[in-house]
Amino acid sequence: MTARRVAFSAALVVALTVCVAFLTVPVVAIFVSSSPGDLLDGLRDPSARDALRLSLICTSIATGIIVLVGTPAAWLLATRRFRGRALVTTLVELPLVLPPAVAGIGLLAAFGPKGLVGGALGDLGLQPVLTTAGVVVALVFVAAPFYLRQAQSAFEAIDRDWLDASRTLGAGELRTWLLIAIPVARGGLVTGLALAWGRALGEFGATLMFAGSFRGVTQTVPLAIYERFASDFDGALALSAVLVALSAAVLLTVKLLGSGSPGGSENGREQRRGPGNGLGAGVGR
Amino acid sequence: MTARRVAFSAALVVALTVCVAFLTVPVVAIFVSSSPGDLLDGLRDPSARDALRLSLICTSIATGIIVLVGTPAAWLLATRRFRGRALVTTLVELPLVLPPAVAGIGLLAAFGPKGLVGGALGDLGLQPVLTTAGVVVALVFVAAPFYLRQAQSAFEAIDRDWLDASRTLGAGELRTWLLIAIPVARGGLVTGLALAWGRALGEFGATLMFAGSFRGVTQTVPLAIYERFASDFDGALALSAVLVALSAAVLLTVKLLGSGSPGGSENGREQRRGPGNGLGAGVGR
Amino acid sequence: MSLELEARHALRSFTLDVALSVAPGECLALAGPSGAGKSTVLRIVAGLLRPDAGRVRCGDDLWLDRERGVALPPEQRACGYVFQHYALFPHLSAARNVAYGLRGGSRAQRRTTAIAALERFGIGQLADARPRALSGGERQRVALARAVVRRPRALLLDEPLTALDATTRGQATRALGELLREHEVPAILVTHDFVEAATLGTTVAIVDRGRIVQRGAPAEVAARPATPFVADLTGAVVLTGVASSADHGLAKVALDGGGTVLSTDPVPASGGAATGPVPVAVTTHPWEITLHPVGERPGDLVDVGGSARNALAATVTAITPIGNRVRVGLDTGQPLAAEVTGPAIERLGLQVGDRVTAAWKASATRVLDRGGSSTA
Amino acid sequence: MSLELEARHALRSFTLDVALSVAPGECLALAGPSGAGKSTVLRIVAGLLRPDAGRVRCGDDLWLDRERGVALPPEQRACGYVFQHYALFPHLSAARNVAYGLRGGSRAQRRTTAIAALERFGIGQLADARPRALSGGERQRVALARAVVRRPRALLLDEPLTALDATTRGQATRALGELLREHEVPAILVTHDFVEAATLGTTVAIVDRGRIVQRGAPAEVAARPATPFVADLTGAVVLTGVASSADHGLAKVALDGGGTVLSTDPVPASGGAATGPVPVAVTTHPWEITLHPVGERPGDLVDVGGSARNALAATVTAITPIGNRVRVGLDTGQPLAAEVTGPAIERLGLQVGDRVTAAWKASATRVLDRGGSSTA
Repeated sequence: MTARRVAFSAALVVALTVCVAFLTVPVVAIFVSSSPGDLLDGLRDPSARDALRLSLICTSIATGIIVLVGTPAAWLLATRRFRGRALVTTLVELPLVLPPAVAGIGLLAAFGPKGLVGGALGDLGLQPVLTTAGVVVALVFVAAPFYLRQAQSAFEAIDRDWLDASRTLGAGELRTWLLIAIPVARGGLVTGLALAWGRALGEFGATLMFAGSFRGVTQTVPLAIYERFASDFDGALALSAVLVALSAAVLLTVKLLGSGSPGGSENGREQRRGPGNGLGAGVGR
Repeated sequence: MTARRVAFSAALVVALTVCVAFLTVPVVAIFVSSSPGDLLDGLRDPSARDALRLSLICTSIATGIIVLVGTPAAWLLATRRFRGRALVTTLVELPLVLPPAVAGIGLLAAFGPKGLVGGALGDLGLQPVLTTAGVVVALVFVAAPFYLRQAQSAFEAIDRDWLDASRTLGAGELRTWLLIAIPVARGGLVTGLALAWGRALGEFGATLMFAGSFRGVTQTVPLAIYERFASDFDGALALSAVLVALSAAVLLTVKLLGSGSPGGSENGREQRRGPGNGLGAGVGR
Repeated sequence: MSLELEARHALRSFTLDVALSVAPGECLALAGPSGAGKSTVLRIVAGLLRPDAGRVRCGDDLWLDRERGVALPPEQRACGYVFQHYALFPHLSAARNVAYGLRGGSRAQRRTTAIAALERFGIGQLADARPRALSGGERQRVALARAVVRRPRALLLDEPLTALDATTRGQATRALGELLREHEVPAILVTHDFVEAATLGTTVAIVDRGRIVQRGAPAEVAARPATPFVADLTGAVVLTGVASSADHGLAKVALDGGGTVLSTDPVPASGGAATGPVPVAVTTHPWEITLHPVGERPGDLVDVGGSARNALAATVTAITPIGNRVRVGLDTGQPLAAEVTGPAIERLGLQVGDRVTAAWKASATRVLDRGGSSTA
Repeated sequence: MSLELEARHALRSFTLDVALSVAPGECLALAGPSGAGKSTVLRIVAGLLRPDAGRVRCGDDLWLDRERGVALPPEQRACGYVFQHYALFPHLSAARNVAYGLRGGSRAQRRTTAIAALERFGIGQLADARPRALSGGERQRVALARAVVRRPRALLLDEPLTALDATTRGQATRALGELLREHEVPAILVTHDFVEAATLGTTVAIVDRGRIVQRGAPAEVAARPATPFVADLTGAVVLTGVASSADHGLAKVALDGGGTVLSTDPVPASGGAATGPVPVAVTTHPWEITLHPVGERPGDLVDVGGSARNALAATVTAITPIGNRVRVGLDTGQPLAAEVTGPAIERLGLQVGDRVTAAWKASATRVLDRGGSSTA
């Protein structure tokens, strides 16, 4: 009886050790495989700097667009009941599970020169393919669902009584949204922002296919890593190390915000059970 | 006053319409850009079939490994309190936010011929780079965190009273795990499986860099799409359409399971508030 | 300035259908079980819910008229609403919570007004505390201050005491009572607890499945419940049976589990028919019932006439001391409870499983039509 | 076969420290507020929690001894545990829930045994229903059947009635009472409700912050509460003050909010010192207090000596009818409540805000050391 209990516990420990080792070794390897000096040298390369600058600019513009348009859209999805709402939510979430290569093909089929609306865009003088604007389009497409989903959940988790109280105290819907809903949902919104930013920063497949990999124009950091992994492995390692650090920062932001209280718990009701851990709240809720 | 309310509502509707249109058009374009006949022709191509077969085999093997090792590991993370548990959880989640290109570099730095443990593997005659085994390694690395995270949450959401009741009724920990914990957490486990399967199926960047793109050996569907998007756009569209359909199936599975009751709610306590919607539970919780 | 409401609204399993009018300075307490639709009434008055049909009028102002298409949004109705869990904004201090409803004047002026309001409730020193740092009683007072500082035209209180633990409830009740006496506006209070309704309400209305089944002064409702439902809510015991006429104008009720009781109430006229058997509920209070050894009072009915008494054979199922009284659970075919004194239990040597006779006066017995309307 | 427990365990804000012994057929009811550590006691007995120090022994078997390193896992202790929310396995039918604890025999035999157990609780027809299809009362009976079908060596019940609504609670109480009488094993029941503890327990132990502050027969605990905490839990009113000796062996207590009362209890000996002022709590029951117009009984103390009476000037803060009695809230510097009859209120013409004199007998006044131990 006791032997069986020990064997079971040992099996659990072995399984977890295997998981942790396998998932950690590649990340560790990035930092171990080259000296700090090599890493810094890799970053001094002008094309590496171009890629970093372009990545930061495109990612910032893309998340800016996402927040500006996505926040009101998420508020509407969270608070209004209308026909087809479930369908709209599903459509908005589809890019979350869409493979990046498919996203690239889809963007080409839609906005490419011969695409569904690409012709009309071309007539207007707008042609995003192989341009910096195309990078932003690709990033918005893959990252927007992360923010929308998270913002919708954060707004839905707000205790309705707070919104109702605001209304009975003389505030209209806009005022209630600005003064109550957004401050209360702040944690969830920032989490969504971090996730969208992280996803956009790491975007590879869709950008490669839709915008190409032209240095200084469309070559973001992941594309630069890809371009040089065969020829200049140390340079690729250096850029990878930067992205690992940024990814870890996103993960920690999400975990710290997520472990704070969700919108509904301070109002004297029973605390939500289940994992207090943030990535859960983060990635999808 | 009323004018302001109307303007606010109109702004919300415009924002949501822009979001939905932008996120839906690329998916629609994949199906609209070529006739059903073209799609079927594209799939008859032998190299497309090789890619589909390889994708299904590699994805199945990878998710099989993930479930076998990940389920006990997640149970341990969910039920035992130990020093460094938060660190382990974070390490296991890091690949969730790691860009695919960085994952590819990391895998090369770890398991490549000159990698951290690659030399030792080579001495044993194991060399995953540019082989089918390499594809599986890449898929497990990127997809495992989705299952682990979800399984851990599902196990954590189980009402502890059920596990305690099982123990007081004479069942040991292994028996409790098999007869109570796994059946009760079934919905969450299947959700995690679907997410990991979907992520593995769409994997592009890490596979491209770690395993290459050799027809019949390492060229999965996303890689085949990338190879032919410039030369044979219709063929790429056909394969993309298949992946869109499979992604949508994953999304719907997750949503349907997620909208069922979570582990803790049937026991007479207050129902969890917030979105009943499944992807939330799905992607990260 | 009185508040008038008339509304019909389909809820999940029944339709809310109420009409009520509350005068300035009056506090109408809506009492009923949870899920009876009480809170829905408040939400309709405040404008948070638009009913399927109805009208709401406050003094001369029309707030809602579905027929004429009038429906003021909540922000234009000026109701002071106290939510069940107070709904204090978690990201604002107590003073900013109170100031939230104020308009006009500088920010400093609004803060001064808010702090003055908090001081009136004795918590001026907590002006800069966040809600999560406050105790339940303090939160309630902030919520009250926030609701009244705008000088609302009606006060709506949703279970204002439920979220408090027993120790702070007494003080909170007093604060609430003073508030209601001071503000000469119509007030509606919702509670599931009859004692709470009786304490705070000048009038009590009992709500069951979306309808007001009885309305009156608290003591009157407790003394003469109109339906078995009301009796149950106010703490009486209820037996069911079939009534027919007996001598001396008494009603004779054959109980469903066996046994017969008399009442000085007349037989309810069921649907206009005269004296046929009518299904009824018989209610009395546990403290009206005395217990006697079997044989001391043989048979079912004793002394019919002058001081008519009811007597039922019963088995003791439970003996529970409550303070200086003892509640005795009885099985007479239907469950019954009696409240007697400790010495009485000792004298009878009463134990669970004993057979006893339960007796009470016919004049302390109400007969209620099981359909619902009062006959008393 | 009696159950003996002795345990110390650090909880969040205090340390649980209990020793108790329950004989076969005895039901010990642990009553106290939520968070007092009552459930922790059950978890230690069942083996679900390993205390910092302690021993658990059931008959001749040692279940736990931290000093000797003995700690049987829960699956080897054979306790029948009924969880507060019943913890029925949601994916198994009622019969399979009950059969889960059975070992040996074929699957069909185990099912037969399980169904027989369900039938004993009157729900044999629900054998194939999933828990979510059952009502609260039915769930409780499945949980009871599951706990007793394995013939446990001890029964542990965690708030077995709290999850039920008022209407099914009576029946459920009866089912539980029968179960406890039939199974001749030690039972421990946990509840926050004193009335429930008194109904179901053969002995009651009052738990406060991890310690048993009083233990005895239910009626005895209610009549002679050992501490203000116990008095509060059983429904008495409590005033605080400082006691010193008076003539005739009485204790004279100067109340904190002003006023003085006498008690036939002696002054508690605080820490061995003799007659210095001792901080105490004074308790009596609301029904001991009578109300009189101011002036009818002038001054604070009347008739000291033979039939010593206490009298305090008070302001009426609330008047609440409860059935045939009326509870009057009073402010005497400290809050107080009296229970009087409706006619008494009418005779006095009593209204909120009136000044009255509240009087009660010195012999109905308990004086309790505010430290905690009884002096009675």
